[in-house]
Amino acid sequence: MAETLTSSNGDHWITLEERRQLSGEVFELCCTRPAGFHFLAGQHVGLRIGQLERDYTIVSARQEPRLRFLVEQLEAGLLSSRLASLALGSSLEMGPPRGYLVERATARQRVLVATGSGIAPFVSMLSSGFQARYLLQGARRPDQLYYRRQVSPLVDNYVGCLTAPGCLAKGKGWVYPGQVTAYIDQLLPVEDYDFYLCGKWEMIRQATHIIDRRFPEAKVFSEGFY
Amino acid sequence: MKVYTGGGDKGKTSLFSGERVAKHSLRIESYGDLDELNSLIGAVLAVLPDNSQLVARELAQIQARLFQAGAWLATTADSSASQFLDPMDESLVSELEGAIDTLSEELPPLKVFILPGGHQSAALAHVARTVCRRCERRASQLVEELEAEGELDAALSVIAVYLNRLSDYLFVAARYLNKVTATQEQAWQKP
Amino acid sequence: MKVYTGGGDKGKTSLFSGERVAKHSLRIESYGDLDELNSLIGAVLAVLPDNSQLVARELAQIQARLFQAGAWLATTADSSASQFLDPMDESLVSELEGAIDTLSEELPPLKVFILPGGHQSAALAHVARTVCRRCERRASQLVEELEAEGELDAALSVIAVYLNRLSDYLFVAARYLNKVTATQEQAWQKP
Amino acid sequence: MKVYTGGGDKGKTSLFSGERVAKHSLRIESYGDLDELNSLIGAVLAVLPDNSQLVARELAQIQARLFQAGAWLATTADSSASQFLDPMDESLVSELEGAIDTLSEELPPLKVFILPGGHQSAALAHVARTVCRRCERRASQLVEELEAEGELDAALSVIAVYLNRLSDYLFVAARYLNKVTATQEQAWQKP
Ligand code: B12
Ligand code: B12
Ligand code: B12
Ligand SMILES: C[C@H]1O[C@@H](n2cnc3c(N)ncnc32)[C@H](O)[C@@H]1O
Ligand SMILES: C[C@H]1O[C@@H](n2cnc3c(N)ncnc32)[C@H](O)[C@@H]1O
Ligand SMILES: C[C@H]1O[C@@H](n2cnc3c(N)ncnc32)[C@H](O)[C@@H]1O
Ligand SMILES: [Mg+2]
Ligand SMILES: [Mg+2]
Ligand SMILES: [Mg+2]
Repeated sequence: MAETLTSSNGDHWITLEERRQLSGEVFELCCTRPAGFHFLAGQHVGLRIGQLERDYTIVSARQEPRLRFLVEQLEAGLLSSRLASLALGSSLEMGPPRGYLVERATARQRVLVATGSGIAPFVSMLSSGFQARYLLQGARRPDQLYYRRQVSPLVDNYVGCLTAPGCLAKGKGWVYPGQVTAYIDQLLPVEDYDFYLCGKWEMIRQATHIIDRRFPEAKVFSEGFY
Repeated sequence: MKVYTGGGDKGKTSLFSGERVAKHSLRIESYGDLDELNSLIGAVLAVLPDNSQLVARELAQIQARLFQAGAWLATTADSSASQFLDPMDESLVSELEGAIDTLSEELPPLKVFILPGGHQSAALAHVARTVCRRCERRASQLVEELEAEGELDAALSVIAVYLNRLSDYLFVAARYLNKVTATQEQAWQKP
Repeated sequence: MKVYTGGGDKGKTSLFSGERVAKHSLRIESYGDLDELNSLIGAVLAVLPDNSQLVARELAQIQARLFQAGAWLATTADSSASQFLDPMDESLVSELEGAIDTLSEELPPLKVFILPGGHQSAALAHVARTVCRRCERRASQLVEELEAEGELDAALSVIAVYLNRLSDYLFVAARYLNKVTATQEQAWQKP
Repeated sequence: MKVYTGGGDKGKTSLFSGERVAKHSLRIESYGDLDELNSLIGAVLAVLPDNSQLVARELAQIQARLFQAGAWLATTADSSASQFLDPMDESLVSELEGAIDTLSEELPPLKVFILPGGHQSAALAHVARTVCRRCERRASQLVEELEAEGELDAALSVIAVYLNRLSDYLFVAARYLNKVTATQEQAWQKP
């Protein structure tokens, strides 16, 4: 398994076919999928232009004919600004899929927790048929809950955790006004879970400590960034 | 790029298979000591004499094997995470036995204990040997504990045997490094 | 003036707060290992390349901090002896985080494990890193034990976090020492 | 003649007195750590400066004593195997005390802690010192355990005292090695 997913699955050239703006600072790239390219939902790949390389998580489902990536345009992000302006039809170099924030066999219910662009692996996982009891998606404002419409019907319980003041959106039962960590701490019912965490390490750190306290038997899988 | 994540600041940490365990749990002790051994092998490599490229290659290969072993120690039996790991089978033990035999052929037979030391690389190989034996003790304890609970993965038994052989490899390598540096080995003399 | 007093010849020894405890008690293990770590940092310093004065200063500062930590480990909670000790607060952790960030800026980002080794100073920094993690395991065990008995001094929780961060500092320092000595770092390659 | 016998592949091993015990039993831990200490003394010897022949001779003598101690640790009380062993008596302790006193005379008196380090040989002597203290902790634990079971051989109590004094010898030797290499020793400065 490790073999088929990394070493024998070497570098590929892919072509940019479409770019979709998801919010002011986040967009999605749709690219061709090379024949014989395999990945597990939740994995990321390195995208390269010249000397610049960065990891991007695949948001498409395993069975989709195209590869889609979530890109957050960072102020200092050299590659992300290149990707923001790259002409359609251009080629990109893509490394093998990596990472272990992927489906793990379990008898327990799953809780997925994402902040910001950390939603990416869960989009791929849920649209590939992965079962989860909860998805807690955190952001400042509602427009930053990327893929909310696509993923919320795919989980038993979807909660959008919004931190900007005044987000107590009227009548929207799925909104929680506060951080994902506060939700885990105060509202998540005590049951047997496995947690999948993706977002900034600071969120993962806090969430992990709360899980250690409230759900000491839980397994925790995480993938963080700065 | 930061390396610290802070997730372990309260005394618990994660296995590769996802469980949160105390930092002083036996699994963590086991691969923590393995990491110390791996680092000591790095220290041997840093002072290796030029005319021992064979040992250099073997030690680098051993470092890679120790990471392979570490990943297994970080994975509970029957966890789906083990599908991502490279198998730990008896061939790794034979690999080491071959290396021991090859180096031994260059050395005079021994019927006594030798004082650990000599060339700096040999001295550090002896330190690595004893830390390897400490790793073996932790592995042996872990194997016993897991066996009692019916949670022993076969990979761990292979790791214990691998470490047993590795300490013999490091003994022979230490003697070999003294030989190629023309350093006299000292037999233990009773008082 | 003799360094040996013989007071510990029967297996017991004194804490700074005065209690007589077994030499193999957990507190003594904890600061004994800390002393080993401190000595290993001394070994890194002894082979440090000239062009790493920043690391030299930081390591000396860390040695001083480890003595400060050792004194706290030798003092029971609520003992009047603690009035003689310098406080152990979170600012020591931030001090280290700042040092990690500064060194990290000089280094290419990392997404894989690296084989411990390289320049002799880097190799020993890796050994120190793993001994630091052993200290962290003992500290974590001591914190758990004292907490259960309601005898945990807040200084000890800070020490545990400090050690967690220190192992990350030593990792980054090892990489940095390889960089300034133009030593190639080796990524772990799976078989 | 092969060094590996495979007899310990299943986690048990033999004492000199013949009993099969778990590799992680306390006796094996004790002499395993002693072996690590012995190897570290070998590492000190490997980098010893030329003008310290006295220390060189003493360290070699200590290595031999550690083998003598190891054989006793591998022998249960009242076993007929002890007839093959050289006695472990208090004179070994006085031997060390004499060595400490001689080296101390060359050194300025000390009223503070010093940062472990300096010349590479001194730095490694400090590491050996702390590993010696780890050995002392294991020996102290073994003595306590055997005493409780009425199975304590007097040799083991001497070994514990010997290790206590040896750590003081290694402290003084480290200071001495810095002196003869004109390396400044650093007192611990509080923040
Ligand atoms: C077991 C383990 C160890 C073991 C041994 C691993 C082994 N195989 O022998 C030991 C104790 C040696 C170890 C050491 C360290 N580890 Co570690 N380790 C893990 C753990 C639990 C599993 C890794 C593993 O074995 N995967 C299985 C193999 C087959 O996977 P792989 O394909 O090689 O992919 C792994 C690497 O690419 C690695 N990786 C990915 N990104 C990064 C970034 C950095 C900086 C490093 C060092 C590694 C790393 O993680 C991948 C997935 O597990 C993970 C956390 C987790 N639950 O997954 C942390 C983890 C990878 N380790 C981490 C760190 C920080 C370290 C140390 C730097 C700690 C230290 N200060 O000493 C060292 C580095 C040692 C080195 N030489 O490079 C961090 C990396 C954080 C980050 N920035 O991304 C992780 C994610 C834990 C965490 N959340 O803090 N580790
Ligand atoms: C805890 C402790 C340690 C700890 C750590 C201390 C730390 N802060 O991290 C460790 C394990 C590292 C340690 C090591 C050693 N220690 Co110590 N340690 C102590 C202890 C229990 C408390 C010291 C302390 O932390 N005080 C708190 C701080 C804030 O106080 P301070 O203002 O710095 O003042 C201290 C120093 O000046 C020191 N000191 C005073 N005179 C001397 C003389 C010598 C030779 C040394 C090394 C230190 C020393 O003791 C003062 C009061 O505690 C004392 C005994 C006691 N109950 O007080 C022994 C004690 C100071 N240690 C002693 C010895 C011999 C050593 C070692 C040489 C043992 C060895 N062979 O390895 C080493 C030296 C290490 C070094 N690098 O210098 C002896 C000194 C005997 C003497 N001649 O005066 C003492 C008195 C114990 C004893 N009765 O035998 N030690
Ligand atoms: C205790 C012990 C140790 C202890 C310490 C011994 C001490 N005195 O401090 C420690 C942990 C250090 C040790 C280490 C090793 N040991 Co050992 N050890 C033993 C044991 C249990 C008793 C030895 C003893 O102390 N005898 C008492 C003294 C007074 O006897 P002696 O007159 O010196 O005679 C001994 C030596 O000549 C030695 N000896 C004889 N042939 C050989 C061959 C080799 C290669 C070596 C190293 C020694 C050796 O064994 C004699 C009888 O015990 C024996 C097995 C047994 N049950 O007897 C294994 C044994 C001698 N060890 C063995 C080995 C392989 C080693 C190591 C190489 C293991 C390693 N990979 O690290 C190292 C070598 C260390 C060195 N520096 O040379 C093997 C030798 C196999 C062989 N080819 O003959 C034995 C027979 C165990 C076995 N069945 O595998 N050992
Ligand atoms: C050479 C001798 O060392 C002892 N022995 C065997 N394995 C270990 C280990 N991992 N650590 C310490 N000692 C060990 C046994 O007594 C063996 O006979
Ligand atoms: C990098 C990995 O090392 C393990 N880990 C965390 N802290 C320690 C320690 N003090 N000693 C050994 N291993 C540790 C965890 O599994 C972590 O994820
Ligand atoms: C110098 C101080 O070190 C502590 N001490 C005494 N023996 C040991 C040992 N074997 N290991 C660690 N610490 C020890 C005691 O507290 C002593 O006072
Ligand atoms: Mg063996
Ligand atoms: Mg850590
Ligand atoms: Mg003492």
